[in-house]
Amino acid sequence: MKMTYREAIRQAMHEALAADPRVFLMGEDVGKYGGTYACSKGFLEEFGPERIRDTPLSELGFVGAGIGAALGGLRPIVEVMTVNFSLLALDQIVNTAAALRHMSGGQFSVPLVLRMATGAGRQLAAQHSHSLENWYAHIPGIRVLAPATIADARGMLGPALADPDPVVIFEHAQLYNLEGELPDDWRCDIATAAVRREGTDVSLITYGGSLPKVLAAAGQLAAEGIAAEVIDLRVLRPLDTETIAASLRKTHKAVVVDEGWRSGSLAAEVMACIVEQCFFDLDAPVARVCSEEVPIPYAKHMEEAALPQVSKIVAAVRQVLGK
Amino acid sequence: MKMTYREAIRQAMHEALAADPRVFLMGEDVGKYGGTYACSKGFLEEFGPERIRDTPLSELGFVGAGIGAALGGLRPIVEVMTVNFSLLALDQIVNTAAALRHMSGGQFSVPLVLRMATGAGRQLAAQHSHSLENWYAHIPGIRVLAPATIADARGMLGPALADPDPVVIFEHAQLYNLEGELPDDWRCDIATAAVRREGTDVSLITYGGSLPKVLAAAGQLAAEGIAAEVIDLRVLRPLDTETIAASLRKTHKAVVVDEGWRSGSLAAEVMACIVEQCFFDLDAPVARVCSEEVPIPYAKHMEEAALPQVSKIVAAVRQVLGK
Amino acid sequence: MTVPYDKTFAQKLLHDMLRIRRMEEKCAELYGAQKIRGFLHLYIGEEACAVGALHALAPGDNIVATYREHGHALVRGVPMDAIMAEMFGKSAGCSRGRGGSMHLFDAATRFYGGNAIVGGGLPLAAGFGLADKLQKRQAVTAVFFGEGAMAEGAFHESMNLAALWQLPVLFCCENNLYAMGTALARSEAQTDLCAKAASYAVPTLKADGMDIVAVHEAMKLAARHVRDGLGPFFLELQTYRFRAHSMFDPELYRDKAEVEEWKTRGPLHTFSARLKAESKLTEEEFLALDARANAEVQASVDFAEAAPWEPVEDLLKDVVTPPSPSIPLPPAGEGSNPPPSPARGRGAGGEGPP
Amino acid sequence: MTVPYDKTFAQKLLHDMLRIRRMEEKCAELYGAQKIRGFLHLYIGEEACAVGALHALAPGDNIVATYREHGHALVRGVPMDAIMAEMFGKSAGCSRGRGGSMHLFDAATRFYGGNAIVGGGLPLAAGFGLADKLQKRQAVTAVFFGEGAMAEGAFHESMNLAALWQLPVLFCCENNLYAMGTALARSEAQTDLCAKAASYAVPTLKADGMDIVAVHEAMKLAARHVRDGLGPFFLELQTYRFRAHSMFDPELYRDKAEVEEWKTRGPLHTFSARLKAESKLTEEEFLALDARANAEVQASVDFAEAAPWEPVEDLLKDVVTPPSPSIPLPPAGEGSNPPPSPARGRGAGGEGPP
Ligand SMILES: Cc1ncc(C[n+]2csc(CCOP(=O)(O)OP(=O)(O)O)c2C)c(N)n1
Ligand SMILES: Cc1ncc(C[n+]2csc(CCOP(=O)(O)OP(=O)(O)O)c2C)c(N)n1
Ligand SMILES: [Mg+2]
Ligand SMILES: [Mg+2]
Repeated sequence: MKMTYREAIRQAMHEALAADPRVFLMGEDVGKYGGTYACSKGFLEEFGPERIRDTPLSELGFVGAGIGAALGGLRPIVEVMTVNFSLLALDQIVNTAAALRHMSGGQFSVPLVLRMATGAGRQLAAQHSHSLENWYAHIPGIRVLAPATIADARGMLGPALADPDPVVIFEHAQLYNLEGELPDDWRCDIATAAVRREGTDVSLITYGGSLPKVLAAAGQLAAEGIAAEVIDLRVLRPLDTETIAASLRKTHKAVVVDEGWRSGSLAAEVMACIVEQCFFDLDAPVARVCSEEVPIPYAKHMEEAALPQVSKIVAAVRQVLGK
Repeated sequence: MKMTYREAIRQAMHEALAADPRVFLMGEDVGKYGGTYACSKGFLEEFGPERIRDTPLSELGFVGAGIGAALGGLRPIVEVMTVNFSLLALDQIVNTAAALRHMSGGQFSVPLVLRMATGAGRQLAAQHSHSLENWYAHIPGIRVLAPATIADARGMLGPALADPDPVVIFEHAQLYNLEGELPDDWRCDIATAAVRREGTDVSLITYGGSLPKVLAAAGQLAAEGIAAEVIDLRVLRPLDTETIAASLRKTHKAVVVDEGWRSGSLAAEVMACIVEQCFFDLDAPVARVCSEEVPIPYAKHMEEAALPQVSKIVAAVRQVLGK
Repeated sequence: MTVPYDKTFAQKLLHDMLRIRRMEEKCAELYGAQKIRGFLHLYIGEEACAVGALHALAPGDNIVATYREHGHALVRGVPMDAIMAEMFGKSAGCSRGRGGSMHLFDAATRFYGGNAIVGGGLPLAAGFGLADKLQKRQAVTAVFFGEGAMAEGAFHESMNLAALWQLPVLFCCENNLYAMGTALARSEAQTDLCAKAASYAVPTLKADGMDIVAVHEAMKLAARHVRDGLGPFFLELQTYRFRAHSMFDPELYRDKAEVEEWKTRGPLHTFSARLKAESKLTEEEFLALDARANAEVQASVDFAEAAPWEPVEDLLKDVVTPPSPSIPLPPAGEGSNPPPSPARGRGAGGEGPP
Repeated sequence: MTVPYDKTFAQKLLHDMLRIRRMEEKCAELYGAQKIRGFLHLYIGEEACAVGALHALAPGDNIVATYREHGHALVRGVPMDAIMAEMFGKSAGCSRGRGGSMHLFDAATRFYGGNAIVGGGLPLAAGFGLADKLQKRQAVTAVFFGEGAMAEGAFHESMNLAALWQLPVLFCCENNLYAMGTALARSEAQTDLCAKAASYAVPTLKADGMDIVAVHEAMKLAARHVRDGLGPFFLELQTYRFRAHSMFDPELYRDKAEVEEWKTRGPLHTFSARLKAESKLTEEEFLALDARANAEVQASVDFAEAAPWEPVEDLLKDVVTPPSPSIPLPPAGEGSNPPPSPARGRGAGGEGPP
């Protein structure tokens, strides 16, 4: 069946809400407005205001309330609209949601799912274009997901809700309109990386909104006779380093593509893992294509210049391959 | 002259307050209480409540007020007590302080200095033991410092206040009681890394509260005939990769020591830089010693097990050297 | 009540409202034509607030606004050319094309944005107030925000700081009843916003935000209080946006009838009608003012169209302050004003600060 | 006012206050002996608050507290052994030695910490209220916090959420006049905390936090209101800490005379005196209660001393929930209570939930 990424998210939430009365959706404008990205359109009418709960502009408050509700026996899906606003809620995420189980000696699990849009590319400028996935991937006690395909958009929410611990789902804002075939076997795990394209010459490792760009780059490279393997991390914490290592043992070369700012990026972590686990397999330095270290500008040509692009990926691969 | 790290911080602030009426200190309990870490004891009496300004518990509010005050012509030193509480203020730091100059087209500088204690080691448990330096080092538009010596504690504040852009200073809580000689030439830059010990066999790269541990490890290794070079990053953003590369070209091996959690650590960024710039100089995979990926526990033996220790550093070096 | 202003000032107020209205109508059109991108939040319907409020301020005052700030920037004196060029993403824009609609900035008029984080400007305003107070400047910092922002912790912390330290900050809440699709009663337990603000021991005032006279008089009173060193003030302007929240908003959350009802109170036609009734405006004069506004808009579009793009090589410029003697730190002890913004186009109809 | 309780209950209240006092006096001593490390915030002087308040709650209620929570944990029914072992960092501690003084937790008594972030527990409490409301449980969530926390955005957002959604949350402010070294008047523009709370359209009540009867009666009333589904309630308990903020505090910020003045109102001796005057307590009975408290303390220290350390190999255990059938997710549709905590020592004198 053909559908958009948005529709896949919507169906996943619908299924969860219909299946389990403990599940509810809470966030700014998830109800009357229909969701900022229209992922919950019609839900208010179907499930009512108790379970499709519009919140005031109080990110710290309602994320914390989501944690409390999870402890109290519910299965909240908290939508923080975008990662940009989640900065206001980080204390609750880091100091309570992520830490609670361990610091209580294992007494409490926090079965909370936090969804947020991430990323740039829509000319929304500096304060609305963050990609802070690596901040989240740095925190022990939470699982971090980045669905990059229709299938993952459809499939990841179920296991996230079944996970007894907090799960953060990053939905790249550029993907909502992505259209594609939903495979019959869309059910998936939330533990492993996926090989999206097989290849032998170089491993391209990426996630989220950069996946389409990387696949496009791999297509271009194929035309030049370069067989790139494309790995979609899918799960940003804990990283599935085994899939990465298996690819590196085959290709011996890698380029990591990450929309986060270069310094301190998730790409750096992937590179560090490769050095630790595959150093002697490497034929060339691992390269990365990240965002330039600049608050993302509004003007289209400047925004494009700031973000990873197909051409930059292709260039990086050529350099790694010495071509 | 012998003094503590605390006293060095205190003298630096005293000098700045005495020299420039635009400078003021603001934060929770900097005044009547004398500073949580006693860094501003006596200041209230000397400089008065307007310039030694106790704030309510409102981290987002007073950090934002510091930004506004900086824009309004003052030179605020804002003390956030500890990095743990700075989570509440990140929105103002990322979305305003760091972004303002670029997104306004270069019209405004934000000459703000943010000081905060960081790190674990005092049995303060999960919510009071964070090392989130890499989060800060990820943000374009700010400079991030980590004084690890008496001299840097004394010397870094001046140039930080002279910097027209926001500067974050991480003071490791374990260092305040460190005592040592303040050299006559304590004035320093806030741009370069420092070689704290020369060596030829391996480069140990670290910063902040881990420096004493790394120096101790280097001492032990020397006894075994291993000459370790110790690099203190000092400036976490922008990284001085030249000093790192110069060392690597000499030693061809490196261990990075960082109190941050392993995944997504600053250590990963250093490793990525090494791979990018020194890959062909490397004789062995770069290793890292970080904190275990766990909310830091209270019990002393567990806390010690969670943090980088001299023994772990020594073991990592031996492994890198194949000994 | 008769309009307590002479003909010149009354017409100036009307003209400024017209300038905002015509500029934004053009923006909506240009958004459709994809000349303007990103988020675009129109102020149409709320013009009396910015015009009435900003004309009560002085050049040395500071303004902090939100992502719905085109009107504030314009009335404050940012040239329409620079605003339009900004929305086009051109380097002649008031933020060099980097900010877009949500991030208009202008050092020359002390217009400090343009903040896209709801509530994000509030702590900043407290800081400006602190700087003015410590440097003994008799300035007012006016911070504009929507009623939705009042649920944010930032509001709470900033109000308390301003009240506790008696800072010269004028809190201007533009209560347009909705935060995106969320009606006031679904976001605030206490819907009397002045009652809420009063709990910080701050004096408050409500004004009809559709009536420019009411806004201007209330703002003068509030600004006087703040400028006299009597501490912060909270002003609620009761208003309504006639358009969607942003260009993406399908407007599922409010009745057409409600919108139509509010439109009958539209600030442009009600104020012109009053002025005509008081013989302070003729239909010809109105048409002339409107024509001038339209001409300014057209000129600004032409300016923006013709303006160059920022060179891509400048991408990293001004992430940090360039180490240059051209932007020296002010010498110790002087209250520093920010340097004026770099050269940029000022087109026809650009007016100085009120 | 005569004490409106029978002798048994009155003595139980007194005994619980004594248990807290003696336990904490011992803690201070053990801190000196370096058996307890990290931060230690004593509750000495404020005992009437926790004891009076918690005895008004039911086993199904939820408690959320701060880093100054030893008393609350103890009165709620967390065994003193488990508390003491926690402070020693032993695996028999109520948080397996991982939390220490600031992070006491106990699933069995629905004691949800122990939060070292000022204001951090408030949003959580709103969430518990939401869970109880949606699952139609007639439970109360009592959240304790200091007056210093009221300046935090978290307070503002949580109060508004609770009031807006009419959640069964009882906000219990322990106003001890200082936040570390910051006096109330230097942290709040509005020092009447009930006036502040009332601005969220929440009913409020002030009570003398040095008088256990006043506390208990106020708390019963507040809990009734909340339990009856009438929405949240704000209770201010006016109290004072006799000791420093933490063991690191040099106490430069308040007069010895002020402390001494408050000590004359100490909850232990004033309540015992009243009970004696009303013939509900003899000196012998007092001494017996005190001896029992001391014995419980000594037993808990012995227990903690003897208890084993958590094995270092367990460091990473429970960072995430182990994939084990031993902690099944409750089946859909059932309001789930958290599973009881794993086996741990319960020593002499441990009492169940009140
Ligand atoms: C912290 C934060 N949360 C959410 C948003 C998304 N958002 C943008 S505007 C808006 C509504 C704000 O309403 P209000 O403050 O009343 O201002 P108005 O738009 O009505 O002028 C929301 C939810 C944001 N920009 N920042
Ligand atoms: C968010 C945050 N900021 C600062 C601190 C440091 N701190 C710990 S307790 C405290 C004072 C809190 O005072 P209050 O809320 O009145 O509670 P009390 O200690 O008086 O019981 C401060 C500033 C903290 N733990 N969390
Ligand atoms: Mg609004
Ligand atoms: Mg207090």
